[in-house]
Amino acid sequence: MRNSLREERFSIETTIVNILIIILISVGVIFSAVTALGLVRLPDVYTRTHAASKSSTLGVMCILGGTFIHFWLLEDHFNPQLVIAIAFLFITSPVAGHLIGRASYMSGIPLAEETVRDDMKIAIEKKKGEQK
Amino acid sequence: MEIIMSVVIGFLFMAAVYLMLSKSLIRIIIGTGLLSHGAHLLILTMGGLGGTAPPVVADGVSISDYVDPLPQALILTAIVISFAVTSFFLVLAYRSYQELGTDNVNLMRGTEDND
Amino acid sequence: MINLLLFPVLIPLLFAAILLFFPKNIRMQRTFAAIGAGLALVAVLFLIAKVKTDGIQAVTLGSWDAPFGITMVSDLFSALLVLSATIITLFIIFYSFPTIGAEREQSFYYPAVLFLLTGVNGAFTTGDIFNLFVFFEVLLMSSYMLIVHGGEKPQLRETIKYLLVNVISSALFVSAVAFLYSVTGTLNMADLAVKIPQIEATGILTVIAVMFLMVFGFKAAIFPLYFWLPGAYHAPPTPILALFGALLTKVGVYAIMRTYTLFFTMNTDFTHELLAIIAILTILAGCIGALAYFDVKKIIIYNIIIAVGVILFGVSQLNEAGVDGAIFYLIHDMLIKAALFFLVGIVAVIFGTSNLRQMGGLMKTHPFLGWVYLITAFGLAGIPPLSGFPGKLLIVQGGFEGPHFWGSIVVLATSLLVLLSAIRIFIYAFWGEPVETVPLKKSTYRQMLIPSVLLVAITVFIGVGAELFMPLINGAGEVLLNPSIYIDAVLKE
Amino acid sequence: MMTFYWVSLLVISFAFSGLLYRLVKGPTVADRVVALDALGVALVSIVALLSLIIGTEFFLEIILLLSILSFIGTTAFAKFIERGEIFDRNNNR
Amino acid sequence: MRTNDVMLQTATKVVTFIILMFAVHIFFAGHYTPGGGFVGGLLTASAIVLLMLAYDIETVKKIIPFNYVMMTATGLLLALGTASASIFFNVPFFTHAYDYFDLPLWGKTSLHSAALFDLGVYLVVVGVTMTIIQTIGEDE
Amino acid sequence: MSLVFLIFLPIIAALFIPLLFKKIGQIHTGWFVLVVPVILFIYYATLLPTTMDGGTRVSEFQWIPSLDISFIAYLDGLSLLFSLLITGIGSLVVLYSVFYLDKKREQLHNFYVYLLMFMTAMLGIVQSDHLITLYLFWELTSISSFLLIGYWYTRDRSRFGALKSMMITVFGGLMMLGGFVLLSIMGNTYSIRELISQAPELLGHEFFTWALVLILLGAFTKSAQFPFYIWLPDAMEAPTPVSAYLHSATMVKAGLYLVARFTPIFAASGTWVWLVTGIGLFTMFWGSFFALKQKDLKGILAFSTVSQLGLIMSLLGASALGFHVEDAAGTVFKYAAFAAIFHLVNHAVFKGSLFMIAGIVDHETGTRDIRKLGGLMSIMPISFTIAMIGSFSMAGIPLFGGFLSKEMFLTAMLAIAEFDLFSMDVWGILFPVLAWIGSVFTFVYSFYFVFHTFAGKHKPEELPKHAHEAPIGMLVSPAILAVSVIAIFFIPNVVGDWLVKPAVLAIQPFMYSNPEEIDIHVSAWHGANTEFFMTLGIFAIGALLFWSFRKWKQAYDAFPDSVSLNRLYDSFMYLSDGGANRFSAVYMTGFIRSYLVYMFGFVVLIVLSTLVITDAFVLDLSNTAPIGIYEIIILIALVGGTITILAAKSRLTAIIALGAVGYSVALFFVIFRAPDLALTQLVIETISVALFLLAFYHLPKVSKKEERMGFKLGNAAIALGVGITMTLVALASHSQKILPSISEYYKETVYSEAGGGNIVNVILVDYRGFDTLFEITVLGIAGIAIISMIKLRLNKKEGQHENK
Repeated sequence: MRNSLREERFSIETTIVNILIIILISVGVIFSAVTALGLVRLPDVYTRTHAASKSSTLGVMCILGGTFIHFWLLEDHFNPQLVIAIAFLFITSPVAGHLIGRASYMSGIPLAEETVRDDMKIAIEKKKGEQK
Repeated sequence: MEIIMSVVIGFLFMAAVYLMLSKSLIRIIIGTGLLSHGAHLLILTMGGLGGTAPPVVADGVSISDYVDPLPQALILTAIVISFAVTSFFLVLAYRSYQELGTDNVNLMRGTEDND
Repeated sequence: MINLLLFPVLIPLLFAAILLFFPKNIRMQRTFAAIGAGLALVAVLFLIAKVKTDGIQAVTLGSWDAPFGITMVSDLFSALLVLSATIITLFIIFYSFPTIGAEREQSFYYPAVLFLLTGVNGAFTTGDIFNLFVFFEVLLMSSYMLIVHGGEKPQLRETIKYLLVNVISSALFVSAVAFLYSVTGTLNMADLAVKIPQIEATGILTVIAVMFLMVFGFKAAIFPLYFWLPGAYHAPPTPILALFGALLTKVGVYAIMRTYTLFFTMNTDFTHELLAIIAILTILAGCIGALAYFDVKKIIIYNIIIAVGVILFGVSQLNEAGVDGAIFYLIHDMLIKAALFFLVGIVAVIFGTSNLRQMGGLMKTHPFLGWVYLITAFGLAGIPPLSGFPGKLLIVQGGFEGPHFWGSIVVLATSLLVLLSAIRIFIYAFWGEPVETVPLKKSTYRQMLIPSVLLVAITVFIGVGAELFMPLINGAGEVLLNPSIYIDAVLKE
Repeated sequence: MMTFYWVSLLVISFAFSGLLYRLVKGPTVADRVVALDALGVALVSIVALLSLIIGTEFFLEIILLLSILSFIGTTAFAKFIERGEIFDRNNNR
Repeated sequence: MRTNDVMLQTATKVVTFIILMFAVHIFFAGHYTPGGGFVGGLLTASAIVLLMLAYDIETVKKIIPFNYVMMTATGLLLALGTASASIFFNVPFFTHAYDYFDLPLWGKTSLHSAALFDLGVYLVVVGVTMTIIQTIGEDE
Repeated sequence: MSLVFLIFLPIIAALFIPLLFKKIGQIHTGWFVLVVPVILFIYYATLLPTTMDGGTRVSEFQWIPSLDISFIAYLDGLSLLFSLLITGIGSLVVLYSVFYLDKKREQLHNFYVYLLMFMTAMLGIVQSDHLITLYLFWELTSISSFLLIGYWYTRDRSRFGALKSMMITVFGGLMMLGGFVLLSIMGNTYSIRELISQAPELLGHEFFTWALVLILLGAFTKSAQFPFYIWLPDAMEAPTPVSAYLHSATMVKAGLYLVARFTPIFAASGTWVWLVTGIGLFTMFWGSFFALKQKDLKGILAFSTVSQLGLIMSLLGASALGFHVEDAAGTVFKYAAFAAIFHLVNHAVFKGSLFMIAGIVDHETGTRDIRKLGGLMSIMPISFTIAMIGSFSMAGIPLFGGFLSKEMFLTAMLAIAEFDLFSMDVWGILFPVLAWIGSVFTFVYSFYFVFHTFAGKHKPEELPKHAHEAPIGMLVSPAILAVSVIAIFFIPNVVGDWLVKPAVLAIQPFMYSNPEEIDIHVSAWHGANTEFFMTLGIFAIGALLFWSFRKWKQAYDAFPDSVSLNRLYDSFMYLSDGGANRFSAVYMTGFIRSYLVYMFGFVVLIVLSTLVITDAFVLDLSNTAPIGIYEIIILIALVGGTITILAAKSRLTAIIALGAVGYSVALFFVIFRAPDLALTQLVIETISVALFLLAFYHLPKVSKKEERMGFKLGNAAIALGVGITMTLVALASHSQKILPSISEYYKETVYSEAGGGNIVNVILVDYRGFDTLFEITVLGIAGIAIISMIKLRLNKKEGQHENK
């Protein structure tokens, strides 16, 4: 009932907003799909972490942005939690990715055969040398 | 949908029972977890999956097509209780391993010393 | 006071919560626990007086009318059970002072006991099937805590089994409630009693009734769902064992009695016949166990199972004698089991073991204990004029009047086996050549003996003065046999 | 518009099953944790789309909650993999 | 080898604040929108858990010096007390009261005794969850 | 004085015994005790004239009026006779015990308390008109007998005998209770008098035969009839005064009393006659035959008691035949009841004296083994005389009371043989034959008892003690009894008029209305009829057998111990502990898996069969929600997660998969519009996973050892059964949603009356807030449970039985 009233009055704006939402969500969905692809196809845990933490964060932020705009502009419901959620994901995802990566390395999971460089190894040995 | 849900619930119960019959305590505890999932979904299914609106009434407006709120309230209570039991069970497993040195329930027979 | 019937549930809860604030102060723990149970006892006495004069008490919590809110109902049956449970708990608290040990007392022992009482009283009082589940969980959670309290090896081992079985039964309970809700659309017991007769498709209701029987059967330890019980009850120390033996299975029995008289009466030919068969098998299975072990605790533990069978057999007859007998026997059994556990607890302490073969000659050193035990044993076997007799007589009569002639014969014949198992303890522990005993402080012995003797005195009084209780028992049985009284009181039409 | 949401949901669901494959397959525990983390994030997307489809704002709370939980969960798993325990009694010792 | 948790700790400072705010919000929103004391309590607990993950148990104990058992007991008493208030008016147990008030600054607010009950739930949940996690975490 | 309170006089007196024993140690407690039976005896004797006129006395005390249970003391001829026996012989036994039991060494307070308790119980049995209180006293006799047999409780034989007697008599008592309850259901009353008055109506009732058999079980066990007699020989472990009192004169006669009392109710049934007469007669033969195998003096007496009880029992059975013939008062069956009662009196008198003598022999020589005894005639002349009187009376020799009743017994048995009801004409001839053989052996063992003890060669070297005559006080009681034995022979009709005839009236109430109508005159000589020649035969053959006893003694070895009834009891007792233990060990394995298999198997079996039997399965597809694609996807995730758990080799995988399942469930909650549930499920799931990880840090790796394939298949079958059950019941329940849910009410009132918007939350804190209050209680308990579990660790060594 409320929707229909509003749609009549701001039909052009609505269309624009809808296009915005479609763009945001499409981008988000594509990134998410890429994440999945990455997680399935990439060879070792480190590369998969890469896929999971970066593209998926971006993907979900876009989708949340779209949702936020939908509710804010179309349904007139300003939802601060969505904003906070976006900020939250922005802060935490990289940290989480970092933690998993480091944990995997520390627990001795081997790198993929294609790996060319291992800086961490050098750093750790250096530190160990210092401790001795 | 209810038909499919019933089958899935049966499947959950089956998996839970299978796990509970194994000898590893961990698998048993996981089995109890599955069992409570099955039971909760069962309440939901038995309440009917029909409604289209969450059971939240906005300012004086009433829509007739809310889903049945009562099963949800029951599930909520059941979830909390099974959480309490699961935590207890986990700690129990942990303590038993400390004292008895095994997580194999077949080794926890209990000797019938006084017969 | 329309809330009077809630007091036996709320007072223990209140005191248990208060006790959480100072776990290390043993003196305060003891005092508050005793006061809590004592106040609850006072409340129940008032409640019984009120129920006796004014009829069934019902309160719709939160002022929401009956089928919608939760209703707590106190008829004579539930009030009597609440009374027995509270008395027993009070005695167990006293018995715990000398026996349970300072470490346990400082680790939330008394709060757990009071929480258990809350759960038990609540389960006896509630008029809502899902609320019954919640109260079951309260008492189960406290029982988990108590059974493992102290963390000895057998305790841990048996708690796993106990917990697992009860988790399963809880899941089944929730499922059964879900099925019931699906078919009838309500959770209030009185409302169920109104709605179930309106349903013509009794088939599915019978299935649900059987499921509930299984669910409560897990708790009540019916055949063949009792396997968890002997081991689990054997593990904890005596006061906890007494608490369990007296109260826990009885809640299951109560639930079966309530549901099978109030609303699952649509297909009695099937359900109650099944109940009678299961009851008889339970008695037999219990007898085998009671005779099989030479362990004082185990013998009494298996007697719990026998009693459950006897009571359920009475209920399954669904006639006045059977139901009255079941109620009488239920109350008798709660008290006498607690008393017996107290006594064998003392015996076990004196000998430092619960193995019957390593005992003997206690009659020389502790004759008084011997006599008290003997009286209790005869009471257990249903020898008149002790408390087991009127109940058993009525149950047997109910069986003869109903269709279960052979069931009554089995009940009678197994009384002999009950007697044998109980007398065996007397013959081995009290008679025979004296063996070496563990030195025990006189004051400790007296502290253990006094609550035991008082409890035995109560059971003897119930038997000898049965006339004083029969009006109450009859009143309780009347409600069970005429569900309309209950329904009218709850739905207030 | 609805069709678009539906299609999006479908795509994410497929992505979701891809992540599930990784969760099931492993091969190392770390892989599974990564998958679980990504699953949490994908769940957030699914819930967002679902609330668009159902047209109710009541699920939006879940979004923030999910992201919080997914973060805590991942952190806990990471610490578990790395140190074998989750909490340190005292870091300074 | 010990690794430092600088990155985690820095993020935690911000994130914990967000979680706590959200927990309070969800607690108060409970009566009208999804949420309530239970979820609020669990969220609060998870915020503390996050702190424990990032720092260590001793430090967190110093920051939040609660005895969680007492918190549980307080919550229980609060919930029980709220429900029992009706006993003194001789109306059925658990009968709630609510009314709308005009508070300065706040505007028109509904005060519902159910909120107090919910606070009890909240305290119990936080208390128990933290009790469990802390005791297991501290055990050697 | 109210009769009913007199019953309780002994037990009330018993309360003071321990006090007297402790305070006044120098006087033998027995003297105080003696007062009680003497007073009672005198009082009951004053009632004799009442019953001789056919009068009765009734006195009632209500115990549980709601259940219609009361103590009713009803004194008619039969009751009074028994009451006199109980108090009379009781007095003599107490007197005897004063000398028999040493006041310093024995726990006299216990002994006399038991004895007085028994006296009350026995008076209660014979005077109760109420079935339930009769049963009460009945069990009380079993208990006091148990305590008395186990009086020297450190001896193994005593404990064994005590338990045996209690098991058998309590078993009978319980069966009898069953019969009583059946009777009360049939007649709608507990009063024996009222039941007797409606005896003809009871006859056709479906429970009639059952009640009969059950009550007879009670009587037979108590009166040591075949095959239940086995407890009686073992009961001889009791002190001799007890054997004299309980196990010959009174308690064992309770069964006879019961049969006599219920004859008017059951006599109309042929089963009754057959069972009572047949079992009685066979017992008589069996007991007399095996009495000769015994080596123990008291053992011989025990078997002789069994035999004599059988004799009386068969007479009571024969008396029931009086109900089956026209004009019974004119037939010879009228003698049967008279003879039964008469012999009962005789037996009480002579057996009491014989037991006392056996006790004296034991007391003075230190042994009761008949192989070691002999030649005591000259050392203990008075004892010998008394023993001879008793034995001759038992053997049925003229000049002693036993002769008269033996003659009447033979008469009655001969009459049965000629009687042609219930096809007795075919088997009837067996009755006099068995009776005669039994009598012969009775003759032999009577002689065996007295002459092997007192005649022959004295063997002082085999006796533990130097034998000498007993103190005079100990001889008083048996002497009184011996005198009575002779007196009865000379004044049988006085005894008959005063005691026997009023009792016969109670057994055969339809035949007479007054004791005086009973037209029986006992005389020692009644012509040279069949009975007379039979008696002569008994003497001749008996004497022959006795003299040649040494030669045919070996014949008893043909009866091996292994097939005896005692063995049956022993193997029952073995079954009840060792056997039960083994049996129980078969299924009480201690493995949680076995228990779960039983339980799940049972639940599945019962629920599924109920589903089939009640035809409850209905599938209705109309009322279902539509199926969406994304729901299917989540379903696949859920199922996939579950399968991962099942297949998981590493526990971490299993936990993560469990998390995934939990999250899928949360998604279901989202889809099915349950935001609160979704929120809670998500948080709980996360915290649970964290807890899993916390606890698992300490747990070992999942062991690599695989379970056996058979186990796995069994598990899978059970699991599948549970799954199928749940699915089927769920489908059936959903398809039969018959009544509307109560939740419409919540939707309507949540805003207006509860002042909230979120229905689920309002239900939780308001409509069903009570649930929530206790739900958080559960949480709270879990919290303290976990703390105490982790913090409290008691060491097993110091703690199990708290004996510090």
